[in-house]
Amino acid sequence: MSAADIAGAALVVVGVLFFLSGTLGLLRFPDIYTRIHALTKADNLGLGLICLGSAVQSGSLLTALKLLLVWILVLLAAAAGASLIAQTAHERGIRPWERQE
Amino acid sequence: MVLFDLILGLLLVVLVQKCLSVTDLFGAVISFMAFGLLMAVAWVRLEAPDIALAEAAIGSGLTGALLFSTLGRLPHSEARQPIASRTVGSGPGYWLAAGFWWVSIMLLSVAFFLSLLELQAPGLGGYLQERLSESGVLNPVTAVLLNFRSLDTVMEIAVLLLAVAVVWSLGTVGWPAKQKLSLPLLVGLVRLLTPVFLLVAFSLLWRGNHAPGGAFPSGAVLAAASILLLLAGKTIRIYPLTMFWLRWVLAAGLLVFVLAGMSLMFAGYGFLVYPEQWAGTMILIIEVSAGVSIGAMLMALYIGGEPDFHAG
Amino acid sequence: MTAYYLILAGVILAMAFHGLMTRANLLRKLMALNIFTSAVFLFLVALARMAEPLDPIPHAMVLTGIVVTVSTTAVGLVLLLKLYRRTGSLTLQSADDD
Amino acid sequence: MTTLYLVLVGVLMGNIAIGLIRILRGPTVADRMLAAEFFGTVTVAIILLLAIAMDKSVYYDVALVFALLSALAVVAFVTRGWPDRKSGEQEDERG
Repeated sequence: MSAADIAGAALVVVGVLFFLSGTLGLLRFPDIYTRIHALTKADNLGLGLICLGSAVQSGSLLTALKLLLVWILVLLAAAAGASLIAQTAHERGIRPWERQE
Repeated sequence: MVLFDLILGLLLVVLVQKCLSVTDLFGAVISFMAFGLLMAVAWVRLEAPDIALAEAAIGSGLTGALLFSTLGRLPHSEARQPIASRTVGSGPGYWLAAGFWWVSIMLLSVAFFLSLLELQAPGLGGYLQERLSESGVLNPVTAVLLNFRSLDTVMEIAVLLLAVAVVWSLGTVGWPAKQKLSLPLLVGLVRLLTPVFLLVAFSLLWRGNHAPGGAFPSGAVLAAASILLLLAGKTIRIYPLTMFWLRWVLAAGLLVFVLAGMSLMFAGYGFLVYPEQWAGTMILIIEVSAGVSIGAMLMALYIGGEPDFHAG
Repeated sequence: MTAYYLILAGVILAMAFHGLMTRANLLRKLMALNIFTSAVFLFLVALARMAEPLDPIPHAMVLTGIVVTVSTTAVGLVLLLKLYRRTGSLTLQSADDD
Repeated sequence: MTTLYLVLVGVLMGNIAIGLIRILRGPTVADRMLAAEFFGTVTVAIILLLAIAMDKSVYYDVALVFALLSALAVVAFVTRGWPDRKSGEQEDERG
């Protein structure tokens, strides 16, 4: 087991932790807008770390580039998707959550 | 690994259950799409990368777009209609029949499995490995699809073309016109993604002969790119040439395949029996035309009717 | 392990068949049909993995099957929309059946 | 090492199970779609981890196609699948 393997594994573990926190937000946050907020941050960072971890382990430049492309694509899709969902939700009159005393 | 299999199986079963019984149609469609995603994970687990690629393109993308577009054309009340209560029948006779089917299907699969244990079927993998060098390609699945059992693939493309013919015979739809969307972001996203789609489609096509990929996933990615363009409100401007050329592109896959087969027959080889030195080239030509054609056919199926350029 | 996937395919097949037969809504029936074919594919691919070495022929069969399924689904959806426009309903039951 | 990755894949599958709750509960259509989009991302992650665990680089391409097509479903939903405003979600529309 080389140093690259261990570093890669550590990155992947941290990435999975980010995914967990995103899911927690998806489950616990009160409305669509806060859920989008939690999910987009956690997802993208989590997947980025997993891609980075895989790239470190693969040790091949081509694979690393491919993984970078995967990450950028998911980043684009998730960011644009989240923004589109939020925008349309707002237009359709779903109100943001407010703390009710 | 066992834990992973257990969770995967459980999730699949729960999603099927939800898809078939959750009360609103929208929830059912979302569950169905999630089922497709997890099926792709199952294909990866079962070491079937070719199928995983196809499922990734179809299960998560095209079928979802098809279902959403259908849902969007139904009024909301229909999509929300409680369905669980509206089954075909109920009462003891119904449950007896349902129970009978359940038990018999389960028994059949168990019996089939037990008989397989007896047989210890070796499969044709070894035989295929031996003959792979004759096929002109290096990926065994492509070898089966386009050489050893290419007749099946001709039929598959014919079925797809037939489906387009059936859909067109049911009426015309206006060519989706430019839409007034207040989503400039969408246009930007699509503009950014289209070249990547084309690149991936091309690379899948090219790799088909030595690695998983090939005409079908490539065609699906092409279709996805054009559907994305349509959804973003961008009309693909091919107007003066349109119908004439569109028909030719749709038929190209089948035509090239059949022509290749016939010319081989006249050259004395037999229908789609490639001479060894030509096999690689012929497969490449067939694959490129089939890929483009499949993309066009899937797109035509999505539009859901013969395009009428005057109505759009 | 493969036995597990074979049985899983059996369970999903039975569930999908049940749905196909009992749901009145045609869109639901179409999804059930799709799940049904997925179960059959799962069965074939699990079988292919039992063989030693891995048998790629069922993989090719399943790829063909996926294409046919997509065509069927698309045609089904267009028919469903036609039916809906004509009758205002997504089921095949006539009003006096209910 | 492989065991570690398989455990992590198990954790990610657990994430999907939790996301499923959000899909089933809603309450709005947008929540469900968001959860479905999340499913797509997690699936990409799972396939990447399986690719390392099984030591097969082919699956990176599967992840790539997945990443591309996850955009399509969301765009189809936003432009076509979103139901009408009038009859929309009563549960969450306080207004």
